[in-house]
Amino acid sequence: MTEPTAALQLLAPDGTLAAPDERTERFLATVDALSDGELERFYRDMVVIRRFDVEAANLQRQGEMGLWVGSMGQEAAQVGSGHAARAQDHLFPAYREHSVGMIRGLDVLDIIRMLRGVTHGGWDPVQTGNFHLYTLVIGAQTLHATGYALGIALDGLSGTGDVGRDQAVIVYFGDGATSQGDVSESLTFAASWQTPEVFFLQNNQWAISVPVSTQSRTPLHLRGDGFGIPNIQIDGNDVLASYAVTRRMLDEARSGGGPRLIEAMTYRIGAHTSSDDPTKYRDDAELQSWSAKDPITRFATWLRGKGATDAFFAEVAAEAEDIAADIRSRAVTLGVPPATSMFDHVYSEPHPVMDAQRAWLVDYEASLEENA
Amino acid sequence: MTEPTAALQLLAPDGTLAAPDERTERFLATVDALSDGELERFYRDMVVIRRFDVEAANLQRQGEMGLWVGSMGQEAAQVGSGHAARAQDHLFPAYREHSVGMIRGLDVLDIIRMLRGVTHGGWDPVQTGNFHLYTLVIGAQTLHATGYALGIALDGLSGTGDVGRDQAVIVYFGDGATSQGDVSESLTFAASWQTPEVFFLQNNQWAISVPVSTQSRTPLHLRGDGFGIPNIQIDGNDVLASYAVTRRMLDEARSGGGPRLIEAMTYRIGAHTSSDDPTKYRDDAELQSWSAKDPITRFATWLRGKGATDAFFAEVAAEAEDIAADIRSRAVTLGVPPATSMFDHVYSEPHPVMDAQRAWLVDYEASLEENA
Amino acid sequence: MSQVRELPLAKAINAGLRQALLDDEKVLLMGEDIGPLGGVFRVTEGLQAEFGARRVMDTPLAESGIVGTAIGLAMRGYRPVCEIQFDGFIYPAFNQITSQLAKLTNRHEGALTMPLVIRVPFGGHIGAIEHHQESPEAYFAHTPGLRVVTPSTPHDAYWMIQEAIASNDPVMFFEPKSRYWHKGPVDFAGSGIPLHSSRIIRSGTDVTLVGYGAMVTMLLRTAEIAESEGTSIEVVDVRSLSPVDYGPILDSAAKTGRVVIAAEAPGFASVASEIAATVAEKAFYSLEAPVLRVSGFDVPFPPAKLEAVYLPDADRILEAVDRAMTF
Amino acid sequence: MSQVRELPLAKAINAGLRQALLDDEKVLLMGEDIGPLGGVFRVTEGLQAEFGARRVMDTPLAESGIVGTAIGLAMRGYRPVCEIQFDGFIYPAFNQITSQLAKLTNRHEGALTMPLVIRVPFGGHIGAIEHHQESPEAYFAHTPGLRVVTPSTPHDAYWMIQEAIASNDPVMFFEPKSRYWHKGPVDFAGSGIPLHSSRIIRSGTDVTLVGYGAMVTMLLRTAEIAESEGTSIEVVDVRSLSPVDYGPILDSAAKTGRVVIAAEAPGFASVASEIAATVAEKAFYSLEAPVLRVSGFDVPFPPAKLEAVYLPDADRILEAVDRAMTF
Ligand SMILES: Cc1ncc(C[n+]2csc(CCOP(=O)(O)OP(=O)(O)O)c2C)c(N)n1
Ligand SMILES: Cc1ncc(C[n+]2csc(CCOP(=O)(O)OP(=O)(O)O)c2C)c(N)n1
Ligand SMILES: [Mg+2]
Ligand SMILES: [Mg+2]
Repeated sequence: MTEPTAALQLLAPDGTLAAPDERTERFLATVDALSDGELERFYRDMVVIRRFDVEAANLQRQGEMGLWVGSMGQEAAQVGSGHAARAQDHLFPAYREHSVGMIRGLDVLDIIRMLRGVTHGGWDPVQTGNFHLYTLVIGAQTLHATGYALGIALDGLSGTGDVGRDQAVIVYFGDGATSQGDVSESLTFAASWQTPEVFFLQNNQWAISVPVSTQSRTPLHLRGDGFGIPNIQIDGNDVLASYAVTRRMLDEARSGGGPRLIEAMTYRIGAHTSSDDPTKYRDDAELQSWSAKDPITRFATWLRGKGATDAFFAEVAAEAEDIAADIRSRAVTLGVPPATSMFDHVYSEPHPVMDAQRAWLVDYEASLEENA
Repeated sequence: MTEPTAALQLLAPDGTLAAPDERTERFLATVDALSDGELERFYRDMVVIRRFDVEAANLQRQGEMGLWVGSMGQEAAQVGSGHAARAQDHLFPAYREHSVGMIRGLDVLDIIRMLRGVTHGGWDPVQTGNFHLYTLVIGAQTLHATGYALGIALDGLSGTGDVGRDQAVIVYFGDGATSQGDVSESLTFAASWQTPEVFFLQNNQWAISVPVSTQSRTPLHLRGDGFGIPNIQIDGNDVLASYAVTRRMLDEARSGGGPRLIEAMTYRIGAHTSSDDPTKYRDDAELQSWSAKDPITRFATWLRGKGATDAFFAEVAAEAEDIAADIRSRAVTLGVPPATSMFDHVYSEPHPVMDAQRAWLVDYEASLEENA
Repeated sequence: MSQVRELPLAKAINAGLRQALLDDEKVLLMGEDIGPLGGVFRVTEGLQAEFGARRVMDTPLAESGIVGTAIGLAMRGYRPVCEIQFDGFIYPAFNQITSQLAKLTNRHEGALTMPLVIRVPFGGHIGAIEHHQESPEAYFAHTPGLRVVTPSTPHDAYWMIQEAIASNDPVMFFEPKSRYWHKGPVDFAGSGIPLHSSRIIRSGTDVTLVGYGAMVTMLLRTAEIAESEGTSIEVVDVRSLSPVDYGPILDSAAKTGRVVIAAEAPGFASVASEIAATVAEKAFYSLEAPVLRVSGFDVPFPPAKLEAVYLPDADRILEAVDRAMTF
Repeated sequence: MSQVRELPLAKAINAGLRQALLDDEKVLLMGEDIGPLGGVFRVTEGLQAEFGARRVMDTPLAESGIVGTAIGLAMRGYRPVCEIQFDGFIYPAFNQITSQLAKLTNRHEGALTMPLVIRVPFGGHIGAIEHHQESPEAYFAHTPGLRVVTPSTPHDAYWMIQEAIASNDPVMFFEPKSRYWHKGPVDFAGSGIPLHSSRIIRSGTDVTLVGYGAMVTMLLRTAEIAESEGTSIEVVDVRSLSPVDYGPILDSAAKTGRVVIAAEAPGFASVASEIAATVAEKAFYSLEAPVLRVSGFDVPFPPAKLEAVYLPDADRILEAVDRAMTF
């Protein structure tokens, strides 16, 4: 079996950039090509989404949402890969990739709307930079992504050699998801069809209370070997590695190179969701060791080294506050959908049962009014 | 990714035994340990099952069975692995492993009974040397095998170091089955639990009309790497390799070494089933090239070289004829199960609906009698 | 000039699929062995040769993968038609069908549609082994978000498969496999038929027989026998299992006052149960006898040698007709 | 000395599981997050600590794998109890449940038994996100070879989970999750209750209300209101969905002549349809009004903010009661 190689890292926890070697140099080149503005954007997005996460958690505690699903600790994996996708790409998230949605133009209030019980998602991927809906059934989205990627190939919109036009798909899933049959089937179909697709696996070490060691005793990126899919393991708390590797793999995929698999080693700093109690299954030491590898801190250190000013950091902090405040104010005023809306989109064409049940409900509610 | 190594072969198509090298020697040692009687038994079983296959196909053509599922061409993979299993082992077949059943003590008429529409299987694995029922839903049996193997471990009946007592499981599946989610999930669970289990993949190059290249572009034994399961590819038309490798892998598994995966490269010489027409999807050249690698011919050549006499070969041929004749005579006289038997085993404990519907059917059929 | 031709049901579906492939380049066929082999029932015979392997695709062997990737293709604007090889092999795709396919339009609040058809040969009478003779339609009829239909004649099959493919909603298309080889007239000039319409295919006055798929032929045969014994039978071909077009069924019930529903599937919590419950409720005052059901027994489909006992035949349906008449 | 204690339903199941683990060393629990976490609803809390990780196992994240390997363990002589984390996540296991678990005893002609329990928290009223409030029981009730039950009280839950584990046949055990935290008396000295018995839990004379799971509480509440408005209501807790114990239901129907069935699940081709069809058939002469059904609408379970509209409540059931009374 392949000897697991160490996770690719460009930016160490202490904020120092890796020296070029045959493994890192091509990726460092991709990093060099980034403008200061783009780098600052990475930082800004990580800070904003973490602040958003805190605000949303508060809203949940205050009863404004039934559930909150946090992403704290995974900002680098998500922001790096999210920026790596080109405008024409399609992104299929699991349910934790809030920053990726934000990067693509999703109003993150839509996520709150969903977790507040107002929608089941409800955004239109065409309007959100091809950021598709969340999928809550573990792994199911990987097959959708693979079919979508096949569609791109059938349309002749990949493999033309024009990276500015060729499209690719990136699909997000977790370490626990790798055990679902659907994920293996998507690897099978993607390899068989050589789809323009990157499988982005966030190994945050846990599937709720189950450690990744229960899912697999071998590094998960090696799963790719078994299906004939080139793969690499990266430090998922290194936004530069996440960006550079995903950028390259997406371009290889869009250029007709077939699917790729990236395993981003990261950690879920918070609870699985607001309903979860991690103290029941993991110890503080583990949490501490991962906090020491925080993605934002290390990137801030590096940016400072590159000359980022206090003013810049203050600006970003202020912007994060504004966004959080804006989310709060809009969240608490979210309305309730009309009762009959539950019949409106079950089918896209007329359906007698929908019509009959909608009509019944309207009459029934009117009758309640009268009796009231 | 691992570089695919050539399939392990001990006996070449021309019947010459491989020279010892670091890959073959340990397996050649296992072969050396075989008595002439055992070797003759391998030959006998391959010949008998092929003759059985021909007889069953005739019975089907003559309308004595709705369907026949042949195993011609795969005798070496099956007979070698079947004999490799120890008495205490459990075998979970797909639906083509007739010789394995025969080796374990199954009356192969039970297979005809099933394909004639008299039963859905119906044999008791306890009475057939732990040869379990066929499973027609592709891949489903791999999970049963993995759960069964976990049960062995929980019983403390593996890993004690006594290969004469320690139990293991061998599960059979095909190249097409590797695409089913259940098969990947069984690899995941087996690796997670380190079950005493050998996954025996018969790659006969086709899934009905679909070539293995549609299922995977990479050698299928490498699937094991992705799940952390040691694996090897063997020449599946070499009964010695099939025996020696399976024997060793089963012993490693039973001794607590965890699961193993064997990919046996072979070929389905006949049609997928009697309903199939291979001329629609594969060409004669391929068939010829594989016929030249016939498992029985090469083994006969080798046995002759070791001194097997014409008398022996004549004996085996005669025995095969007798068995075929016996099967035919018993097959054509198979009865029809009583109508009410369909209610007898749906549940193992009393069930009011079964009682009511059985009673209704009895009365109803009686009333038909009267009116008749 | 007439455009009526005699075709077996399988060839009628083949012709309908071919027409759909011609009419809309977004239509794709995918499944196991549908390419060079033309499907184990030859329903897709010749289509890969004519339209190429990009539009008629042999997939890896995984039903969840077939439906799941077809969903992605539908998101991309394609109109995939998936073939499931046999009724008993649709279950691996159940999660993708119920929790994804059936819910995605709703989840998107209409921002996308799911024009996806799943073809399933179903039912018994072919003497096959386990998993090859089942009738799983109830699982899908019970699932909101799916449309479920089944034709009983070559003409209906030719038109309904095209309506199903033209629908922007997911359609489960159940093909009565025991009828695949039976010929019937197909009017190619016809203007098609609504996807969700039941039909009175034989009129009578004493008892209404309700059924779908292969059972329809059995009901017509039963009606002949009953007629010869002096009982006048009306027969309704349900055709659409979700939604059910109750109009003709209730009209007939009002007329005869006696209704017998027959289906191959196990009767418990089945489509037959739904129709029986609804007819009993809506035709409460016109019923002169309880609505009776004749179904497969509530056991796994038995070995082929017993299928004739398991499957409702004319005698069993007549027994129910007699009970309805003498109630 | 009395052995009655007040327990919430979740703790009653926990106590029943614990008793089963104590009574038979072949009993195993397996599922996602049932170990250190004790399950997302804490139903298995403390059991891994007490019985060890070999008898209370956290599995990899795959429902088909959980049920499929549990089948293998049952073949080996174990009595696995699988937890499916939420109703909406059972579909990946559907193939193993319908084509394997439900059929294996039959396929073996009784040579082996399948003592396997699948626990499924089901139903709404908890304000959760998509896939977390569904009622999939009809899929399993329609499948021959399975036994399907659901308790509505802590006492029934404590005993029925033990009966389910003691059964040598596969049992789908649906737990009304909105009742998990509600307390009720559990008589630990009781001799248990038959696994498949429905029960008249409130007697009345005008209308019979039939339901199961969390709906039972709603029916009792409805009965109180109706009583106060002068209508006398009898309430039947079905408890067993396959087989259904029709005795008490038909007795009550004969007595009141008016039957209303309520369930959270979509109504079309549901367990409610089956009960309605059978009551309408068997109680044909005693019915003074059609059997009415009040169900979840035939749409995917809506966002939490609309669950109160989607789920049948006292008002909707009363509306049906009025229709039954004034029919
Ligand atoms: C099919 C299915 N089974 C179970 C669940 C319940 N569940 C929700 S999240 C989760 C763990 C997922 O772990 P992982 O894939 O690692 O993603 P993470 O939550 O760590 O980001 C589980 C078991 C589900 N959503 N879908
Ligand atoms: C779930 C499922 N889907 C489809 C089928 C129909 N089918 C029967 S055998 C077969 C091909 C299996 O190929 P492989 O696994 O290579 O085994 P082989 O027949 O070549 O021995 C198919 C598609 C099935 N039995 N089960
Ligand atoms: Mg995780
Ligand atoms: Mg094969």
